[in-house]
Amino acid sequence: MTWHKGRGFAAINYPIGMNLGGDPSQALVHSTPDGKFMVTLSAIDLGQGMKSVTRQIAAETLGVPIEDVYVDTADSDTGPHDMGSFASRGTHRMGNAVIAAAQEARGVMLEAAAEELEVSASDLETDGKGNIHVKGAPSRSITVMDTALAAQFEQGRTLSGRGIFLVPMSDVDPETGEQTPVSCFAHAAVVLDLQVDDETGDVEVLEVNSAYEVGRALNPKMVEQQLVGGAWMGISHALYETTEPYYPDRKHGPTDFNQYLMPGPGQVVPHHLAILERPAEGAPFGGKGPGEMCANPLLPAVANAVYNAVGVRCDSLPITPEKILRGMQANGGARPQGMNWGA
Amino acid sequence: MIAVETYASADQAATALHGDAVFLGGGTLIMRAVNYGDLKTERIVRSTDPAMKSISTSGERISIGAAATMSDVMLNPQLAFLAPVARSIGGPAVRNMATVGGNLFASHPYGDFAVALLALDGRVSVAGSGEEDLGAFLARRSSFSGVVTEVSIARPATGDFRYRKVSRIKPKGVSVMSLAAWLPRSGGRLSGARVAFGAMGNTPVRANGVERALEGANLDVSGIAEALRAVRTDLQPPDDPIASSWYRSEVAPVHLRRLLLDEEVS
Amino acid sequence: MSSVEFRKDLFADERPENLNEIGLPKQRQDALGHVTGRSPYYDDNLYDGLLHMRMVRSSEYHARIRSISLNGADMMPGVVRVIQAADVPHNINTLLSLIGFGRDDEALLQDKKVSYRGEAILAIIAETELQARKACQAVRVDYEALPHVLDVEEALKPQAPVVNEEYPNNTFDYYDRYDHQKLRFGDPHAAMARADHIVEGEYQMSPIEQAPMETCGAIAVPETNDRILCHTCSQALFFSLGTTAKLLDTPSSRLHFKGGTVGGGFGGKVDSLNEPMAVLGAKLTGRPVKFTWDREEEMQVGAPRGAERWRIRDGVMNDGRIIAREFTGFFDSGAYTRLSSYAVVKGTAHLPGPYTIPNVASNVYCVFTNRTPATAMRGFGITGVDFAIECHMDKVAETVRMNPIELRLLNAYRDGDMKPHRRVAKNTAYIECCQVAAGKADWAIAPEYSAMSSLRDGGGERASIPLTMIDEEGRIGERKRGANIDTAPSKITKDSGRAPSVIPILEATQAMGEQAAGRPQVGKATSPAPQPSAPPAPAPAMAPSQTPSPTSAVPAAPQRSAFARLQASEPAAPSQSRPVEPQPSTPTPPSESEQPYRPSEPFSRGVKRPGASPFISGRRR
Amino acid sequence: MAKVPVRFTLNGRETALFVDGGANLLDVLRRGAGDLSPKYGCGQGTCGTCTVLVDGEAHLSCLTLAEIIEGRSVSTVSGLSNGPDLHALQTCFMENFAAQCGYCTSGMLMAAKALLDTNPNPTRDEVIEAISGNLCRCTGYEPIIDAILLAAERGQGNRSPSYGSAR
Repeated sequence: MTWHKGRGFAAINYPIGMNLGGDPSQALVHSTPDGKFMVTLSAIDLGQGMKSVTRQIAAETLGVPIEDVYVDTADSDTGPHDMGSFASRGTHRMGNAVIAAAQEARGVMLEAAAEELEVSASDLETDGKGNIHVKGAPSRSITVMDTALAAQFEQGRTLSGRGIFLVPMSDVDPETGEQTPVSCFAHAAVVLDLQVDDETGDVEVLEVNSAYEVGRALNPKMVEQQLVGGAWMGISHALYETTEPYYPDRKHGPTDFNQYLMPGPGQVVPHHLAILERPAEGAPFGGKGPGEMCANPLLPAVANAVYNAVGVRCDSLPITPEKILRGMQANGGARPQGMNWGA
Repeated sequence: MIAVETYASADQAATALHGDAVFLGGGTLIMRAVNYGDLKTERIVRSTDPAMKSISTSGERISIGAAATMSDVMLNPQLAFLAPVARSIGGPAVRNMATVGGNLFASHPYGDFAVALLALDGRVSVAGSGEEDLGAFLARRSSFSGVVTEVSIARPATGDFRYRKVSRIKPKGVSVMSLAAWLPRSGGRLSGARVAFGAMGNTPVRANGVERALEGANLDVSGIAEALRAVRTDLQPPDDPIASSWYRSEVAPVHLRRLLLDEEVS
Repeated sequence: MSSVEFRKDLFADERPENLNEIGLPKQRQDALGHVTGRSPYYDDNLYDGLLHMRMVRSSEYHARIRSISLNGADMMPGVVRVIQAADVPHNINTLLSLIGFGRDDEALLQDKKVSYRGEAILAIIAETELQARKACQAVRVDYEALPHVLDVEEALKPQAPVVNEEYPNNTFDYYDRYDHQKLRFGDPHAAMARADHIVEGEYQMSPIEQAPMETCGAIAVPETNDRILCHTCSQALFFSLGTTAKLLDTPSSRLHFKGGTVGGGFGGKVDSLNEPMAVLGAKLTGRPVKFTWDREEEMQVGAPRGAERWRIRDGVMNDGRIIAREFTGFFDSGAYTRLSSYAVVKGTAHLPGPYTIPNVASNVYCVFTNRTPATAMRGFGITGVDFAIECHMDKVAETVRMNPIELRLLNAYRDGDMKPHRRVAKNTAYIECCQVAAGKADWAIAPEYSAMSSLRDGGGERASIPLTMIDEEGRIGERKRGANIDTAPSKITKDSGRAPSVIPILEATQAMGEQAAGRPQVGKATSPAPQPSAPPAPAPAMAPSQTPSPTSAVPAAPQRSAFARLQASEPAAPSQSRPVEPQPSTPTPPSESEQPYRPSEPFSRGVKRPGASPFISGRRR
Repeated sequence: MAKVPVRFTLNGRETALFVDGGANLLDVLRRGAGDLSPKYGCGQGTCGTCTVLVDGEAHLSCLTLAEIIEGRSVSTVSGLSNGPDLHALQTCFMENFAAQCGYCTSGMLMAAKALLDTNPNPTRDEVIEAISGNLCRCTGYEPIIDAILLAAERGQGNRSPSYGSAR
């Protein structure tokens, strides 16, 4: 019995935002009397971090610390319309809507502060720590809290803003497929190392090296969460998962997590990531949603590595030990393709 | 509405098990059926009999109470050779609940603990009746109604018991197959070897042809060659979501060899 | 074990780093709630007297329902209400009707025909979940089994059983015209003829479960003021609200949806099947009703990522340049459309992957089969074809004996390149990702490949739109009527060699250019001026001749009759070939920052039906 | 309706409820006792999101017949922190970004607590074994394993000084 090592490469790009547009997102921002900001959305946090990333976006745009911002989601009575969390549209669409709402609120805040400081609003800037001051003269300042109190109780202003972001819906040419599908592209490339048991077809993934380009990592820890977890899912898709193991036959569909296979905590693969950031025009602070694309390159990388290891092209997913074993038998045994590509 | 009856002794519970009532052990099988509306009865019977949790040695055999959990097995020094088997059942929470008795009723592809018991000449004690061979018991388990109180097994000499569970998911996953072998030797040659498989049939099963082929054989590559051939005809594994019958048959000799020769895997 | 590095050195001049909050590893707003078990998921709302709903589901792949007998289920202990198809006020919908795409094709509850195993027939509401389950088991449905089809290509055959009456050809109708989505760019047929190698492959993506740890569900509660409050784990709150309003024929102002904290979705919580049923239950009983899937339903009745079958055929030169690529794709939509029609369009725009290939064509079919409808999942519309493309790239590399990464870099798209959906690429970073990943893994690539850049050597000739061969093959219903038409975009087969096209060739009648649309567009790019650099860019592999191949315009007799009939009934169809001017390089359009989105402007609302389709570039045929 | 009385200790507090015959502990904790921290993931014993401690041992509450809890002690995540002071596992899960959607977190924390209570200095493999019955679909497990190891390193009995700041 031999474990044959194999190495595979794959690289992809991924369209960000709902195809063809027509998917508005709205946001509302308003201040409490003491200058804390509530962001009200109907967007959904599935774990991807919608609440957290919009909080950072709102804080950055308002010019206040994130501690002074809270994101409330989702209540159809209070949160204005949003299409939903799918198609990698959340960060892009909702992020832009939050920027628009926060910009409007910031504009009012600076006007209120200007009235208190008796200067022009255009001469003011925020320090990101809860203060507003005259550009170049930090001592001529007022806190956001005092600004809000003044706006609320003396000036009769609401420190609030509304934002919407819409990519107008577009059509597709039936004859050529010409269309304006998406807003920007994220990118990824992975090198995956694995080994294959030539007697059973079992695969053990050994290591992943990757490069992911995400526009801008709005929150690097949350990007890392998505990429690491998404890559795990990609490996899982490649080697294990299916609701119909005998597709297109529907027999023996799994009905629980013992039958529906996903790699366990004993199969965690060391994953060395490089994160690249090429900000996208029109995206919030350049950020592209990394949550969907992260799994994609792992699937073909596994398939290519299996071929490299034992000379079996598994062109149908999942790449089960059975498919590999059948392939090796058809080839008269494992046919290692050689480790020609480093490692 | 489901009614639960609790009895202090196994005998009382057995008496109460009339009609369509079911006996609840650790709950991992019955409660799943309850949750999914699959339980065909409205009466659940259970027992708190402490005797059903005892583990005791007498002579060459060990008795394990049917209510002993997998965790109980893992913690008992007399059962050190079974600890790896118990550890292969579920995750820690399942092992704190699942019982030795319940494992005898776990349907394909579960029941890996019973595979080990089967290889170790397991005998089942049923409340109100005597001892019975585990293999025969497994064959009639679907129509069994009663309370299993304990399972007794042979105590293997050091190194004579082997067990492997082949699973795609680590460390906890369902069996592609599980294999257990009790390999007593006499003068260096195998004598009275017992080999059992899990997930290779509707119940844990012994591989009779393999056992015959091992009789008098040396535990080396040439000595087991015939047994590896025999395993293909011994078993008729099913298709399921984990693996096909073809695949299971194809790799059974590989895993049997690895078991018998104690080969390292990765 | 793992590690993360940020390559701040790359694209540094495009990325100001003077921000206060953005780019910092701030704690998640929801972290404390998660670790204390207090994050409020939809099911964490307690109501006295909560009722539980369960479904009676089809045991058949495909069957007519002769009769449904409650068999005393409605009188069983704890049962409060039975809901049948007739109780659903507007019992027909398609998810994307909210954006005007596709026709209503799916009932919330079926009482006439079931088209997949697990399809909902009726619902029972009881005091406990167990009572509801037991009552469901008592119901008897008398089925008349119908032939069923499970394979996407079998479903395209004329004799295949009709899965979905709204789409009797077993394919989604694209633009009231075709049974598939087309992509046509250049002339792959002619290019294949002069390629050194033809590399073919077929790839099969499996159906996959989203498997969020929290199953789909909703709790609906009668609220004050004659409204219904619905706690939901929907991924799309207003999608679910709108769908509920439509199915229940209820003003949306009567609905109050709350959610936002969801235990994973991955695409599996868009379909909005639980919300309308729970709300209907609350309306009919006047009590709080919970409708949650158990794990078994989540796995086998909840829509999976649909299976996809892809065929790729490449024309490759000895030096590794891919000069033509064709796709034939089949999305297994299951019994109803849900979102698969959209995935096909999205997937089409993605072709041919992150590569600049001068001749690309695809036919992609959204196919109905007698299985659980498919829906969105992480990477929707892209994951399957990326698997196909990237496996195929390795086959191409092997064919021309190239380092697989170098092959990809040679063909990589760059800023300024024209994509086959006729928008210029910008903000690309594919080359850099390949280089960095190779470097991390010590996978050697030659210096000229390490020196490549997404910023350089794109555009120019690579930005031009080639003369494009188009066709009218695959009209809606053609296959059903027995026309024997290959599903692939061109007729080159391994066996017949490079046979001439058997379909009439029409040509694009006008220049393509998004600026002509007269409204702001997404995906707009400036055409960067190519900069001198070393190494030189791979020569753009454009067709040597810009005239259509004369052989390819010959119509073939066998297919002609069916085709001609269709053509006659289709007033918008051009009836003869016309030469067309190839599109020159696109002029530099205004950048996005100069033309911000103007949401207040009205926008075009989908394809007008019936008749000619409006052209996205703003011109009509 | 057959209701059965059950008395037990929940996070140190005496609790008494009437439960439906055949009810599982998960439903009883959530809808009876109002402790919403354990989650429903499958009702099959295959996902671990409902993991609680019964007399200090990890149990799957969805497969636990509520009536057998009579007289026993149940611990959930709701009782993990000492008032506002988080358990080391909780702070380490936060610091390590070991939760995304958060739905598996309660079960993971209790599985980890069962481990650290009996084995304060586990190896990586022991941590993996301890959470092997608990599924996570978001993280790929590594941040969770690291968080548990970090909590062990810090001494699992230590409590963080504050309730955890927003940063």
